Amino acid sequence: MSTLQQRAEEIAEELSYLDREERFEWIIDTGKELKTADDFQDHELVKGCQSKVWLRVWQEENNLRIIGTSDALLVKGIVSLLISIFDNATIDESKSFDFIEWMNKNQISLSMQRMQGLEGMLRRIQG
Amino acid sequence: MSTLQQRAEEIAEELSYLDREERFEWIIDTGKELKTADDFQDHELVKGCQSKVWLRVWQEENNLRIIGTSDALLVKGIVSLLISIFDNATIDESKSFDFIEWMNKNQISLSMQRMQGLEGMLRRIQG
Amino acid sequence: MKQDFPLFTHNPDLVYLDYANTAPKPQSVISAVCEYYTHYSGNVHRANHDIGSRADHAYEMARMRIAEYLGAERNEIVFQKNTTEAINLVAQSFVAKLIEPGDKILLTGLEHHANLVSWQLLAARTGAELVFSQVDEDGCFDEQHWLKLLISGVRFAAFTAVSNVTGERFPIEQMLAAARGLGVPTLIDAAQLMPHERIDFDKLGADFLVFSGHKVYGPTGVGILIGRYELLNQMDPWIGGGDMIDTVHLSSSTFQEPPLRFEAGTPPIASVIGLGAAIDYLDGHLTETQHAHESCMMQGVLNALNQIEGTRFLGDPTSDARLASFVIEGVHSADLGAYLNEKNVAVRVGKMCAHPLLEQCGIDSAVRASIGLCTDQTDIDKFADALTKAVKRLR
Amino acid sequence: MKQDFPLFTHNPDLVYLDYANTAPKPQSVISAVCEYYTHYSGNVHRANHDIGSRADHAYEMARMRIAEYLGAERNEIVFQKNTTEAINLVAQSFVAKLIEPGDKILLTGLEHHANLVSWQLLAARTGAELVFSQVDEDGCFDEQHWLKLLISGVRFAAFTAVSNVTGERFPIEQMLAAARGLGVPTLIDAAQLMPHERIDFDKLGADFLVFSGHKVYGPTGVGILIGRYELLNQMDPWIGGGDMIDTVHLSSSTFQEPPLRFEAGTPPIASVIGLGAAIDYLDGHLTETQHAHESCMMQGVLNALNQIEGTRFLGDPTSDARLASFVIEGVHSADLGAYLNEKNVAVRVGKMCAHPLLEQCGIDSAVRASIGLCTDQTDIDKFADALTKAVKRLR
Ligand SMILES: Cc1ncc(COP(=O)(O)O)c(C=O)c1O
Ligand SMILES: Cc1ncc(COP(=O)(O)O)c(C=O)c1O
Repeated sequence: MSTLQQRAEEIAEELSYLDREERFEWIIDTGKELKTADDFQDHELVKGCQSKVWLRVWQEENNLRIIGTSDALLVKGIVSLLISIFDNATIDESKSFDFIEWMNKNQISLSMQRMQGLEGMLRRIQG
Repeated sequence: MSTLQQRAEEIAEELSYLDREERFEWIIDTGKELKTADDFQDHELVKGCQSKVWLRVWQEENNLRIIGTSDALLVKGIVSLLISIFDNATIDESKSFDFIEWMNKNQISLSMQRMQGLEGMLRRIQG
Repeated sequence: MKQDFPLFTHNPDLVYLDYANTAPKPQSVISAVCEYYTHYSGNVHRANHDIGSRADHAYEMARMRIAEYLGAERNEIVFQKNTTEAINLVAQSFVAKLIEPGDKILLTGLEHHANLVSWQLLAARTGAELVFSQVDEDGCFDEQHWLKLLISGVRFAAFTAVSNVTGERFPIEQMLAAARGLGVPTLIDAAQLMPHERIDFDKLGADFLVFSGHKVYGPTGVGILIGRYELLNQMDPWIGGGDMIDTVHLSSSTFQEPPLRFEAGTPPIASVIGLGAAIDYLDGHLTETQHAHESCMMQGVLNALNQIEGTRFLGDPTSDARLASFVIEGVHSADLGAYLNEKNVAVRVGKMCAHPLLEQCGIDSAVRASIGLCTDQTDIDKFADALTKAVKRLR
Repeated sequence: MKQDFPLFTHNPDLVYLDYANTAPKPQSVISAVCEYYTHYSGNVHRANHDIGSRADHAYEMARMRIAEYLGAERNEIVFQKNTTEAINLVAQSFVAKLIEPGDKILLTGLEHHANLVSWQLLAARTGAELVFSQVDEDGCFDEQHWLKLLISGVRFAAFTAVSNVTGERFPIEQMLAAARGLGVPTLIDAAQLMPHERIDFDKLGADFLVFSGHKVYGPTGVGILIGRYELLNQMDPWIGGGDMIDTVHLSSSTFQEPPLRFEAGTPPIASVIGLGAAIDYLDGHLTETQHAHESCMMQGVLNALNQIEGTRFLGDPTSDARLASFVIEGVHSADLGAYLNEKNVAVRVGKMCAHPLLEQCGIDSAVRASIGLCTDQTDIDKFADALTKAVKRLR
């Protein structure tokens, strides 16, 4: 199974062929495609202002498992991205990965990063 | 007897021969020369911060009478100037004279004008 | 007008429809701020030298300028940090003294948090009760209900002049007349009124009026409280420190006269000076023609929105408002905002600091488009275009 | 260094010896402020579009930068209007809750009004008693007396790190250790310390520390409160409005976590961003070399004053201070200040917002010369020259 770092690099490679607008469209599509559970509980709701995000984070052996969703498409895209990168990662891997920096490097727009809730999501995932 | 306006113009004429530095020295000298009473009362003290000013303002018939002094030389100079202009003026004359504007026109420095207390002095004189 | 605003010359593609949040600044305002910092960055009220005198002079000239523009006296203008702080000052220093436990303070259901949470804090401290005029089914102010509550006996009434969510302009003239008739003192939150309308404080007859510099094309960090001098003079200071005292002893102090009494510590000098320039700019540009132009631009915004099926407005934006808040069926507001942003169209998304109102409308998050001095037809066209695309893509 | 400061390039003859009042601003600070207004003048905490996101990012980066420089956590940095407001916040939101009538708050006899009147207002509200360590006959802090009062039982201790009148630097490390030992929470007024000395909040061990942007070469309109997070988190907000709440209902609200809980309404965004740049400048220039240079310049100021017969200092300026307050026999301080100003030398005249101290010294009004980053030998020479002339002419 690939490491977190490898998965992040694969996605970065995919993104590298896209311009800013296409990246944005890519996130929308990613959001549209996200399949997830529909039995989220209240305590799985991550505090955010403009949209609702549910994240279920648990451990299997030493690995992090994540599923999640949102009522907003773009946020769903971000959740999907988080899952692609962090799901099945080891706890250590996950803790040492700087998602914000990764977004910067891959030029995912600042306002996307600053959407309320992202910090909260990362806190749920990385502790 | 000359009017307030005439007296103000005479002083302005005198000042017009002086440069900024000389004007400043002129005010010091004016302060040094001011003769005044020495029996001022507490209620004649004008609120100000850095120096003390006493003003005695009363009416004789329809004319304003003023004497005053300060513990600071420069303020004494200003008091002297006020007296030269306002003493013996009619109430109406005095009320309609804009001393601050006169100072501006005669380029008496802004910080001199803004010395705490000048507003208070003018209020005592002009009501 | 955009050429006066560096924000637009530096971001030529920007379609800024978020004036109600904070307004761009004309060059004259930025220059006034820079001029202070580059030429005479002294402190005020302690004029011992020319640098300080010039700062003091500019600071007090700005006060004078604002007083003139607003039909108030110089010593009725108090500089605070923002609208929020100004309202809190009135609550804590004026209203607190009036209140006996159980006394009522009248608000409306359309207030910005600034004019709500401040009163909640006061209520918690004093035992005052807050009463709210209801919002009718269209999301509009219910004047009859407000009058009924007013007549039923309240100690103070605070209300916005223009709602930051629905854009509705309240009938403040009538409301103030009614309150005056009953001897109820009043505060007007004019944060959203001031950028679009000239007012005369004296004629208006309010006791207190507040607004923010940053929403009237001025700098951040300064808000204005205008208060009738007679009332300001009854108020104790709320914040203690330098410049607001007359004499200080270890055990007690006596206070300066208003407005200095309420301007403790070094004030936001550069922002006040910049605000003076902003008021000059407003004075020059808030003309009849501009008013008609803004009405026309707003109509453009509404037309664009009405093109979209499933648009629902909060309140009634057809009443010559300067902003419209809305939701679009099947499109999340956050997505819509983000998509518009991607197309360089800046709008506001969220609860607009008016949670109770949004809750009542059963809406989690709305989008708000607000216009201002520089809004032009290009902005409207680009907005309409981006909106259509967004809805197609996001639904 | 003067070439970095437009105030000096525009006023080449200016001898600015009033740093302790407010400091000049380097170009980098002015540019940071202008950059915000010209390129991305959006509001913060409501990032729905790029303009807002950039503003929010810059605002929070400034917070981060200040936290790093000061050895604090990001969420321990609260932006207020100035030092004065920051002290009042601690008084009203933290200390007020601790106080039972009769409880003592320990101050010193050397406080600026900001750190005095705020406590008087609190005392009036809560029935607290203010106790003051005495000033010894040299006008110096009496540590023994302060310790005695501390041990006698106080609820809170607030003290300045450096007196704005005498320039004395208090032994704050020892004072804080003693207070911690007794479990007495503390506030340090670092308004005069920060421009001259690096500190580490975490190592220092104070509970609260405050200072002003405008005295550390930053913009007006912003002050900093640093508080231990655990204490900030216990504090109720003092000002209510937008941005500081989490959920709002008509009847009540829940509040954001610190620091946002204490930053109600639109903050002084441009000033905060400028302050970040000022901290960068300080970080780059407050070196050992600079420290030695300032000591040397200060010695120059003292030498000039000691040349004059009848000079009397307030406190003991030989203790490596950065300012000296003095009176000169037979010359009124106001005259001296005005004369120096006429020679382009800017000093402070008055009671320096420390009436009780001046009163105790039996002085109505003093002159203060204070130095800073840009003070150089030319300044000192011109000061000495103007001083000699002034005394000759005014006596
Ligand atoms: C020691 C001290 N504390 C507090 C202050 C007040 O600072 P501000 O006016 O910025 O609130 C000053 C400024 O003069 C000061 O010197
Ligand atoms: C109606 C109204 N009142 C008050 C405020 C608060 O203004 P500030 O954030 O400048 O304190 C706003 C700003 O959003 C507003 O729209």
